[in-house]
Amino acid sequence: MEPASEQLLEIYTNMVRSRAFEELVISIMPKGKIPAGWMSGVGQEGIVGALSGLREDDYVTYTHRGAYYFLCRGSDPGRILAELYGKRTGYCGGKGGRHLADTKHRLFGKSGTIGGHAPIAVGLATAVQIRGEDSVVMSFFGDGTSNRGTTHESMNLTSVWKLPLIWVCENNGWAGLTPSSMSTAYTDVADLAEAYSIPGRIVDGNDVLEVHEATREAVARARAGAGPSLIELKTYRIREFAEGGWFPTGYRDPEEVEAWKKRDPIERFRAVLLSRGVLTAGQVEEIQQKAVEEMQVAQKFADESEFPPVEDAFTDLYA
Amino acid sequence: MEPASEQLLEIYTNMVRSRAFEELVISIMPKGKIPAGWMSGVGQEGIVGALSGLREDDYVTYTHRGAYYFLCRGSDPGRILAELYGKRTGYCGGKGGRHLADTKHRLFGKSGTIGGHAPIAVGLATAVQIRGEDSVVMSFFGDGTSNRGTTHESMNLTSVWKLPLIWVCENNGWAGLTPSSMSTAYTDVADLAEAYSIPGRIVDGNDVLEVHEATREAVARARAGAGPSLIELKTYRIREFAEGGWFPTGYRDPEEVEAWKKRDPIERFRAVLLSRGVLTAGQVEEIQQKAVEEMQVAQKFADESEFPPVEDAFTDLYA
Amino acid sequence: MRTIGFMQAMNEALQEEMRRDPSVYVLGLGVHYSGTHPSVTAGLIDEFGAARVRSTPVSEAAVAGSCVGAALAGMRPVAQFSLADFVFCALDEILCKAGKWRYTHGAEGGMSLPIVFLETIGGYVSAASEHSQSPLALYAHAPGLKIAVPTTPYNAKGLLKTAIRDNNPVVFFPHKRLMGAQGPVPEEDYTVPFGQAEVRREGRDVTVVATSYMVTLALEAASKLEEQGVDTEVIDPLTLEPLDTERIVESVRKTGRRVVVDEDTERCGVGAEIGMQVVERAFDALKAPIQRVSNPNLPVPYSRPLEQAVLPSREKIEKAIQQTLAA
Amino acid sequence: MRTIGFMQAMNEALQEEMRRDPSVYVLGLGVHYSGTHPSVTAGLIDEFGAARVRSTPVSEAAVAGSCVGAALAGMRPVAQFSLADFVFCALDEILCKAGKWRYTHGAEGGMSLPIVFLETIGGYVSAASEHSQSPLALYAHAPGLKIAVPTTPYNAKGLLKTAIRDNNPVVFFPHKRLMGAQGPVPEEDYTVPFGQAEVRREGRDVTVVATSYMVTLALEAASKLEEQGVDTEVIDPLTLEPLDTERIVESVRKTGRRVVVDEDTERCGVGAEIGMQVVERAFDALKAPIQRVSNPNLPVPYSRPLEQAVLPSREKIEKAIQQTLAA
Ligand SMILES: Cc1ncc(C[n+]2csc(CCOP(=O)(O)OP(=O)(O)O)c2C)c(N)n1
Ligand SMILES: Cc1ncc(C[n+]2csc(CCOP(=O)(O)OP(=O)(O)O)c2C)c(N)n1
Ligand SMILES: [Mg+2]
Ligand SMILES: [Mg+2]
Repeated sequence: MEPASEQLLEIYTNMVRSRAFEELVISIMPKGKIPAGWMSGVGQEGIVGALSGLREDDYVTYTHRGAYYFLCRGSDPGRILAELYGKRTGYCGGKGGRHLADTKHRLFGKSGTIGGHAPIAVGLATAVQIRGEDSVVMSFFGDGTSNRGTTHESMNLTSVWKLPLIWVCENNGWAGLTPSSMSTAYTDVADLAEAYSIPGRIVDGNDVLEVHEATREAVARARAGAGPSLIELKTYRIREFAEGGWFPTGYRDPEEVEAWKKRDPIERFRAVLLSRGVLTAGQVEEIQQKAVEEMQVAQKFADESEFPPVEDAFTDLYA
Repeated sequence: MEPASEQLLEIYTNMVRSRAFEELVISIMPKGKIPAGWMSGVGQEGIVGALSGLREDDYVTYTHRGAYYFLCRGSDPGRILAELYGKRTGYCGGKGGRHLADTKHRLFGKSGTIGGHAPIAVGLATAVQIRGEDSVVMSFFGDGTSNRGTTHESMNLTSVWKLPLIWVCENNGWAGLTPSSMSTAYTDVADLAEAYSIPGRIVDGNDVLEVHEATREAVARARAGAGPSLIELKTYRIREFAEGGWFPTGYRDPEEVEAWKKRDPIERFRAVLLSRGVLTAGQVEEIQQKAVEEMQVAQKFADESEFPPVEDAFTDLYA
Repeated sequence: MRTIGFMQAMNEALQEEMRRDPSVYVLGLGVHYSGTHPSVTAGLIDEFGAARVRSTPVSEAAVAGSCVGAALAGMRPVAQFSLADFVFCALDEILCKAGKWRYTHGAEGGMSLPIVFLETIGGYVSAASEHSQSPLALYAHAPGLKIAVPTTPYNAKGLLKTAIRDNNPVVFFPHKRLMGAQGPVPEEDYTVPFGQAEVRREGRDVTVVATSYMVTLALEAASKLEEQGVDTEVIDPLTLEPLDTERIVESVRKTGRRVVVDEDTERCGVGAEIGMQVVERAFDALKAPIQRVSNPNLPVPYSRPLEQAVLPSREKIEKAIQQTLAA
Repeated sequence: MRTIGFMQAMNEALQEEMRRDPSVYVLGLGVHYSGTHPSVTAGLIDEFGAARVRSTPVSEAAVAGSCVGAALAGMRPVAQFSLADFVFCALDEILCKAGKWRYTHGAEGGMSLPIVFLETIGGYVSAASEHSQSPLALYAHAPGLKIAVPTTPYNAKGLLKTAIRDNNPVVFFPHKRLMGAQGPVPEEDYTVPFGQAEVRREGRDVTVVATSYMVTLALEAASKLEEQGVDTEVIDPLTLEPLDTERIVESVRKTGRRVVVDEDTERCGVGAEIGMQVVERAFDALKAPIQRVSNPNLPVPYSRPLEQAVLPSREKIEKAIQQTLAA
């Protein structure tokens, strides 16, 4: 089932907003206002298709890369950026930085160790199951993260307990400097699904509609109490591992990067929507314009926010 | 290829010796001479078939259960028992206890955490590979241990690095009080082999010849540099989780236990050997007798050995 | 008052808190067991069912981390790990996630992490180096975790209830050698507060601070020394975070001499911390250097005589007390 | 003498030891990198090939545990983990296997475990709670591990060579803020011994013991206080196990006053241990209570002003020195 036009537009808009946020961060980075790095999600905005099938009362655990999770769930880019600046108005009051959270939107925080969020996702789903609710948990992870033992322990547990959880692998072929071929015995992370006796599916991660359709099915399954699934999105990170200049470059074949740039998920989706008449050239312009404006407002908010007072360092350890 | 008669007899003898050792420990246990528990391998002696294909310069990592690894590799049961008593003549000078080692026979010690030996096996195989030797590593693990993240990280690594390692799963269907069905998403641990792109095979773990044949193939493969494999032995532990009385009983269906007793690997192999004329009734008697005598000697040795002097507590931390 | 066992006391705490609050659930290896063998979780499954009494695979990291997730979603998980030794496989989850999550991410929205991690500690049972650890300092060193170390059936039950009701992660450490203890425990609901040390024995001459099974040994030493006219005060902190430094300092101000007994390895141990806190706050009152009785930085060996040589004993505590008195 | 960077010093140590001894190999995330970006392992793969320079998956536990296995089989692995924060995923392997294996199992056969674990520590770079830890005490508390904490390119190279040649597991902790340091390093082969503290500044009034980047801050504080006529001795232990207690005690006997600076969380930290050792051995020489400057048991926050509030600073060290002088 195709999403309705309205939802298609929402998906497109969130992709554009995600990209606009990335471009904002990239433009700010040289100014030194973001003291640590940022892991850019440029090129992986197909992920929006997975997020768009979720309800407000669903939970999401997410990776170190990109802001799409936040923007799709309703977070304010101004507060995200303020957090990256270390300002008091940020979602973590400046304490978390790029290990962002937005508690109200059930985005509880990034794990500093990759693979650390997998058990947390299991716990969220356990809570849902014990209470007999029909929320689901969507847990994103990278191909590199699939090599962590916690990923496996957690997948096994979700299957044994039939938890309402959708594992979504963002397979961009690289973990830092390391190509999958150097680190990973399975070509497709979806192969793990079979091992853990759950449905697995591989989709073109840069085809947002395919992503949406596959995850929608998995969400429905989980919501109905039929247990977890694993969806693997084949995608690519266009930027370097991290923004901020502290990481080596030049380890990838530039042709590989160029080839993937041609498969830009936003451009592809735009072409589809234009050809189907869901979107007009004017709307394209307008959506882009609004996204840029939103990010300008965000930047102003972050710039004008105050740093936290020193006393804040001594609060919030215990509830 | 069938093993030669001589090797068949050796396998049979080692199975009988393993059982005799277990019976010795069981008989001693109530006397309180073994201060901690012992995990009995009664019923799992089919494992001898895997061990019998190895060379002296191969490495073995092993589980918390059974003494077959030691007896097949040439360890002295007296020194094993002395270690269980905490005597100075034990293989670890009384410091290791049931976390036994026998360095000379390349049995470097049991990990106290199950799954802890899997990365160690990877390291042994890495050493072999770097030096360009043709030793192999055989790494045993239980079905419960297959749920540990380290097992997965290690299997992935052996596959990616094409290490000379044979994973042997002793699937006895239980991890302590917990049946596999309650803890494990895969019915067959061998399913993991496919996920990690290595050959996997399921064998009747109580058919020692089948075990031998399957592992021999995998050893040959590893020795030739063709990489790791996974062999799953379907077997059963006849005794309770541990000897020593500190563990609950009565959680298994007695009929299940009885059914497996009928599939005793030693009896089955004996019948085969007798019917093939490789073994005579007289030899059966003699092998049994010798094993019992060997264990009596072992007991005497352990009984008569001294406890370590207090000073020993303060040695051996650093090399 | 009736007398019950240590494990039953813990079992009752779990049962009563699960009745009181539907968000409490337990998980761990073999917790589905419902037979008569004594166990902390025995029989819970009969009353609360498999949804709230969840038997887990041997996956300590996933189990510990799942508690963080469940707590974030409003549950109160109690994870039973049996030995603390096994939890080394889950330290990223406990030290870096449970302990730090609220501080790092929880500035708004009332985030709380009400989790109890049950980890049995201790040697003296010939279980060798990987089944005999008492890693109290490892957890005490990490921010954001509360630490309860029960010593009697009474305080085991009361502290466990407090732990379950606390909105923060609590690591709860029963000791192998105390699990068989019997003691008076009221039938009615009660709790034992965190951060209030118990004076297990009053005395004038020397203060001994001891935790867990070390309290038993310290009391034995104190009795022995009484025969020689030495009057020992024995303080049992019950929780290491929060730590009742005030009570300890008060005692040292009275006696001027202090011994701290800790089964854990000495270097950077709880003994060092309690010692330094006394130095920082009652330096002027100290008449002699503080003595530590602890494992001299060795793995715990298996063989009985070796284990005795490494771990604290009544005799070693006596000797330390005599030394501090002689100084 | 030529001047080189801290990372290059480490890189040279690896290169020279790999040339010297074919059993040395390195493994870790991204160690196959051979470009010009500064890195501890850059370019090694060009000389030694992929068999001895092994890029690993993100599988810290398997990587750390594999070092134990390889060492048992006679190799000398050097595992590069980048941040110490990531190694919480492998603590069972390092604390319970590497640290205890020889003691538990190695009574015969000459078992040794020559392993180096490289773990970068430290805050002061706005990396937030899970990328800023300095878990020195966590390792110091565990038996069987040696601990090297380099502070200059010179001692980084020399200590790393000693670590690689040592027959025991060594945890080697460079600091993020020292990685960019430049300093004189000889061309010829040399080592820096374990267990010998360096007196980084001689002084009569007060002894400051500091490790890692804290030495830099302590030296700054000492310079500042010199203007006020305070003569500070700054001792850099270089290794925490073995620890040169003698040198520290000797200094305290001279000055009678001591401050210990430690970036790690304070409770059960290295500061507590060094403090207690001084109390135990030089109680009579102490003219004032020992002062600790360390993280007051909080996760490291991201935002600069908050991070400054939590971590030691030059100003806090100055204040502590002044306080101990005033006491
Ligand atoms: C346990 C752990 N090890 C290493 C790191 C450092 N690290 C951060 S992201 C990353 C690569 C992750 O690769 P992948 O999961 O494929 O995500 P991607 O960056 O490709 O989106 C690594 C190694 C970490 N954060 N945690
Ligand atoms: C990390 C860890 N968790 C728990 C334990 C306790 N434990 C010892 S053996 C065992 C069951 C193992 O099951 P399996 O691997 O199937 O081996 P089996 O006992 O059936 O031979 C458990 C849970 C342990 N030793 N280590
Ligand atoms: Mg990736
Ligand atoms: Mg089993």
